[in-house]
Amino acid sequence: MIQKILIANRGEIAVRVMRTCKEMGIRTVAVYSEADRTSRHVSYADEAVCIGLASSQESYLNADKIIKAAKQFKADAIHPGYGFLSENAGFARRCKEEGIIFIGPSAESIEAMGDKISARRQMIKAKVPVVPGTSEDLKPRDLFRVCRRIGLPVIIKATAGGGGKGMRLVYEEKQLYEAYEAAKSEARASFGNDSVYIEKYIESPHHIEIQFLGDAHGNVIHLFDRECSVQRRHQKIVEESPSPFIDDKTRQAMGAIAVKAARSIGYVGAGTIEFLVDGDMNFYFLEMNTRLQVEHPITEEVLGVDLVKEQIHIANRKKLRLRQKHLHQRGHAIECRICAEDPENNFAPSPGIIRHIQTPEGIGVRVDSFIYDGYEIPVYYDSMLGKLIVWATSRIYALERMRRVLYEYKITGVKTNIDYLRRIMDTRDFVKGNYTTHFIEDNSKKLQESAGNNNEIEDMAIIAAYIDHIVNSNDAPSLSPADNLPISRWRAFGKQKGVLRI
Amino acid sequence: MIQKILIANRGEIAVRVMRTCKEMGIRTVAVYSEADRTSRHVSYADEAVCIGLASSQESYLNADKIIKAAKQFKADAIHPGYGFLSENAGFARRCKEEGIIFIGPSAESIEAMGDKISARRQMIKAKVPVVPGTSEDLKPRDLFRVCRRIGLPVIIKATAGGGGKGMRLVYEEKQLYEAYEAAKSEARASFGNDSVYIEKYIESPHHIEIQFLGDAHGNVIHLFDRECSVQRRHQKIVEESPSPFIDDKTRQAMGAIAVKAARSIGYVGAGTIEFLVDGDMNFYFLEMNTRLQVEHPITEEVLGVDLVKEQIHIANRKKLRLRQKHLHQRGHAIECRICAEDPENNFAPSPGIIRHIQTPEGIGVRVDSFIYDGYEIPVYYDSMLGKLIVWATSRIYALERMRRVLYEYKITGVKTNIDYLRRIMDTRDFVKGNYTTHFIEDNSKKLQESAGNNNEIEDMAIIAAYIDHIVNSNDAPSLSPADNLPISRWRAFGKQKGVLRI
Amino acid sequence: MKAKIGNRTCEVELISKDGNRVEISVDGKIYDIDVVMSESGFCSILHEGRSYNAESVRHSEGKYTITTNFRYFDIELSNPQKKYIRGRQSTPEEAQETITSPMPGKIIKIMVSEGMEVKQGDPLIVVEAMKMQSTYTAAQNAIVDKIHVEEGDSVARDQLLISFKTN
Amino acid sequence: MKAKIGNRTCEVELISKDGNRVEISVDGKIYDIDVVMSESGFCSILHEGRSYNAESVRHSEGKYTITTNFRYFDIELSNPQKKYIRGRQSTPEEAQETITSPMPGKIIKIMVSEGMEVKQGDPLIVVEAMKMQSTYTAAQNAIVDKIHVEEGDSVARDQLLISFKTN
Repeated sequence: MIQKILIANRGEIAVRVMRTCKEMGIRTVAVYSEADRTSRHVSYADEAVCIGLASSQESYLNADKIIKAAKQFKADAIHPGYGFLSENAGFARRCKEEGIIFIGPSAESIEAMGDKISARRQMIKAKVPVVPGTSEDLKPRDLFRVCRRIGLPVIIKATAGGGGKGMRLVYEEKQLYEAYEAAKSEARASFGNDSVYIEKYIESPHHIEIQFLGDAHGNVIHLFDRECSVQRRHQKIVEESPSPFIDDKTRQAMGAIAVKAARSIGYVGAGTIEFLVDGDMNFYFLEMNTRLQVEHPITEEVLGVDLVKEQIHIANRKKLRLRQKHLHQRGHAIECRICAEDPENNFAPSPGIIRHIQTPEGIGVRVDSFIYDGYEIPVYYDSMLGKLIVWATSRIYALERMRRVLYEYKITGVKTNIDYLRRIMDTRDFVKGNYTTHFIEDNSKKLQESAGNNNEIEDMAIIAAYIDHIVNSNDAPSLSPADNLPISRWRAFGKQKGVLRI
Repeated sequence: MIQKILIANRGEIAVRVMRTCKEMGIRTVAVYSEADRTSRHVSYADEAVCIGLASSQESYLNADKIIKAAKQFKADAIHPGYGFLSENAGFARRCKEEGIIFIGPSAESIEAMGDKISARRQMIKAKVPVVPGTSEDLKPRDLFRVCRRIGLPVIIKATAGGGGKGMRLVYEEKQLYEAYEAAKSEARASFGNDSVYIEKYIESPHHIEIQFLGDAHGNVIHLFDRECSVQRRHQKIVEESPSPFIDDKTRQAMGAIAVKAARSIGYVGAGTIEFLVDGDMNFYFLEMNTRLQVEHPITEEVLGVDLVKEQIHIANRKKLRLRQKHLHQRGHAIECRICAEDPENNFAPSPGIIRHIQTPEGIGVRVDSFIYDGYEIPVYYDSMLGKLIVWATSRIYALERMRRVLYEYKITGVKTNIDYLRRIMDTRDFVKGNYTTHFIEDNSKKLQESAGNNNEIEDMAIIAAYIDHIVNSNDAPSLSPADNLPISRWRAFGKQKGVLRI
Repeated sequence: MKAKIGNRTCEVELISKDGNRVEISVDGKIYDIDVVMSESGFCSILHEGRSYNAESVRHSEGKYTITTNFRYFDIELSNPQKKYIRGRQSTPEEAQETITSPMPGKIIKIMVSEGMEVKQGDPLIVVEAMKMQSTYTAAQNAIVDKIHVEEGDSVARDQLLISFKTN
Repeated sequence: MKAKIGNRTCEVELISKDGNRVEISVDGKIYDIDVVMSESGFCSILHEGRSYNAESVRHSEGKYTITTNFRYFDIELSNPQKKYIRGRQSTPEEAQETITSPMPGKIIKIMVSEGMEVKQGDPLIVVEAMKMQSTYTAAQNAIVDKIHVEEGDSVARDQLLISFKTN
């Protein structure tokens, strides 16, 4: 039985893993870079050790130092979180060699799924649907046959390609041959190699993923779907479960396929299969993530399961205690990623010192964050401050709740994307649950509009600044009430009536 | 349809009601006393109005001023929360006369249940079990017959009694007559009236209550049980759902009885029946609370229902949308009441200024509070700062989670009962779920013990104070780094090595 | 300097500091620790790899309330030399000469009047806070010098309520 | 005094104060409001019964960031007379003569050297923060006077990076 876990990560996910460890009575060891001494995962852990410089290469990606720390503190397991070394087969193998339990799948599973081409091959073998097409050089004689098999629209791509060169999108069969020739000649010109292949073009895809768990005894279950189509530059921003798009038949079929896929590689641990889903609910394997996902909490909320607890349970080589037939999605969950960035300034990161946080509370809200009042966000790592998750009995109630908790979440000192997220919650396509991965692009203009000019709110902001100035600035008449709190200084100030000028 | 609600309350319950209103798009009006201008319910509301002096009599209990505020702000409904005017039949009637919806049952229902004797009579009529006994003068000839009917032990009480005078507890039949005579003579001496009555004595009672909802169309459902036996001086401290004591058959029977009781008085709204349950799971009506309870969130967590939303739904004269057959308890919830009090000093209240709050986060935790950094707790109202609620798949996991979130909840500036609550979570009888209303009394000694002397932790506390002193006191060498934050002053201070004396 | 914590008094001294790394001696025991703190009073200490947290609240000079895991500590720091220089200050021995309110509240009842002789244990004044009443009694025999509040008054923390002359 | 918010400049003045009740004029419009605030920067304003909240963060003197419901406002308060008394200070018009880092970050690349002539729009320096790189360009034609940082340096918010002479 695992007694002590080293968490080879930082930020919200390190704290999230430690929370479950604390509940289970498992001791925790934090590792931190020199830039992270004041990070919350250090103070949350039972023990902590500095493993190097701020740069991730020198610390969170340095397997040697992490293994050394695990041995020094006698941790019997390492939880890698997500990112950093979580999908590094070499690190998983190294842990095994050193006799430390890696809380994740085997090095072989990570390797099999780490490379897109090998993963596709593996999935075809396991009869998991992949985006239809060929991967070899397409001969003219095969062109029409293949195209008819996979169905229009198709995309013709240069085998040696990249950057859109030698690429043609074909909607009508009569354009097919011309496009093929054009792609070939462009490929020849660009890469000196005119071989091309053909693939089905998914027009308005949804990005929907299935969570699954496998144990060391060959049992695999799926934990249903997460809709992750709200993305900006391939970064997920908002996720929800269940997907408002797919029907129950598709959901069950995707779950069954995910179980088959995981079983085909003898997967042990928590994993996710990402699918592209087209407008007709045809779904195609995209990739497998062999780790916990950022958005795992929405699955936890809908199923009432603690995925980290299950990961540790599996790592102890116990049998799965959840049964597929007992798992049902209840209600609806939405997650928003809270980032220190400025949506009005092209999402530039906004590091700095967190002055004050007012955390949302009450029914149906969960916050997974690692920030605290006075924390200085380091410039070396990504800008996610945490995640805001709501649960409610229905999608519409979850949406209403998310608006309410975004309203309650106040973070001062750094700019955040909270107002931008609120606008997503008000955007028609999102409200109707009718959106694809093009959502952010399609609504970019509306999402950039701020709440509109309301002179009264602007005036109130000016008044708030002005009063703070009166109470706190050195220019203001000297006041010294007993406790020297702003409220007391404010009360003490100018008790008389009459015109005052500062 | 209700568009605007005035919340005739303060503190956490006012904020809790407003949260649901905000989600539903219903505008809110706060009323506040002069002592509550800085209270969070004022800033949370869309509109707010001062209704009088700090004393509750002059503000939160003043029906005239509240009705006037509702009219001034054109609120079409009033939510009374709990306490204050929530069980005041006159206020409910007044609202009706003024054309304002009172979010609660009718004045008649409140009246019927407001008086213990009338409530008992009503319940007997409805065939709801009450504590067996007589309420008329007991004649010697009936003594043994009655006693045999209700079963030993019994308690003989003076009809005119109080303060334990004229009261006798009887465990064996052979003591019965002697005790009867003694009680009578004591009653005669104390009250000049020797009439006595007899009641079954419930030895180790559990305090278990059933939540129910009734609509204006005659539909009534129950929402299962809450175990509330952890009480100090009749004040609930910790509640959980489901009760770890009763079996499912008893739970169903209690639920059915609660529905019968509510139906018998045509109850409309949310209510609770409190039962005394003996060691053999016999249950007896204690009283009906015709309002939302402090501990309602544990029911919400276990059933996935927003009770305030259902209250408003019912107040709109809609039919219940929950069906008894679809309601099932899922997992387990525990609530702890967080109070500003000093357990080491006989629970003396500890008002003052909240310096800093670190709110627990992560999976399965809900905080319903109204405090914020810098808030000064007024001395006029009760000491509850909020409630900490956890949910998990099982009771043991919920308990582990409660320990974790009590650890995470840091409130500085005032003393709180957080450490005391943590000790309850570690007390054997609580852990085993084997406790009655005598729990606090039976474990009082253990609950008063602090974590034990750990010199290292004490030294760390000294060091923390000492370093704060170095960084912030005027005695310390003058330092002025650019940003003047403690961390910068600390870094700037004494970069050299060597002995320093402050 | 001197630190008072509960009934314990000890000597605390900073020996060296290099960045966050400090050596501090508490009653001769030397701690080699790594310390950081935030503006909100949060303090993180690493000692031999173990992580300790403390939240500190600063009251008047030298007085602190420190919260660690589930425990509150009232700590008083003082510098003996300093005190000497400043001359006569109120010390614990003199504290008996006044009664101050330990918390904000309301004066419910005053049982004494100015000039009255009181005996140790006599009830003097009742203060209510948060619906609970506390009665303060005389710590020693004394004569009431001055009563600084009236029934019904609201009082702040540490506000002077009654002062005495000793006889 | 003067308040600058976005492109708007206005005159704000406290007319009267009685407890929390104040009259404030913003560009001649008089607000009769009830205001309280907390130490953490939270400010509650009641205006004609409506409840407004603002969280304020004070930067250097007179500069504020105010957060209301979902909106950030950068506000600058200034007192014209005062400025005169203090004499010459850096004003917006002079700001072009230096480049400062708008946020903490790391210097990735410096494209210019001291004494070099740059034209409006020329890239000057690349700063990385949180895995995103920003390139700063010249706002006008100028000569690089001094470069205050080196590639690889970590820089603080508002740290001076490059100063110019105008030609």
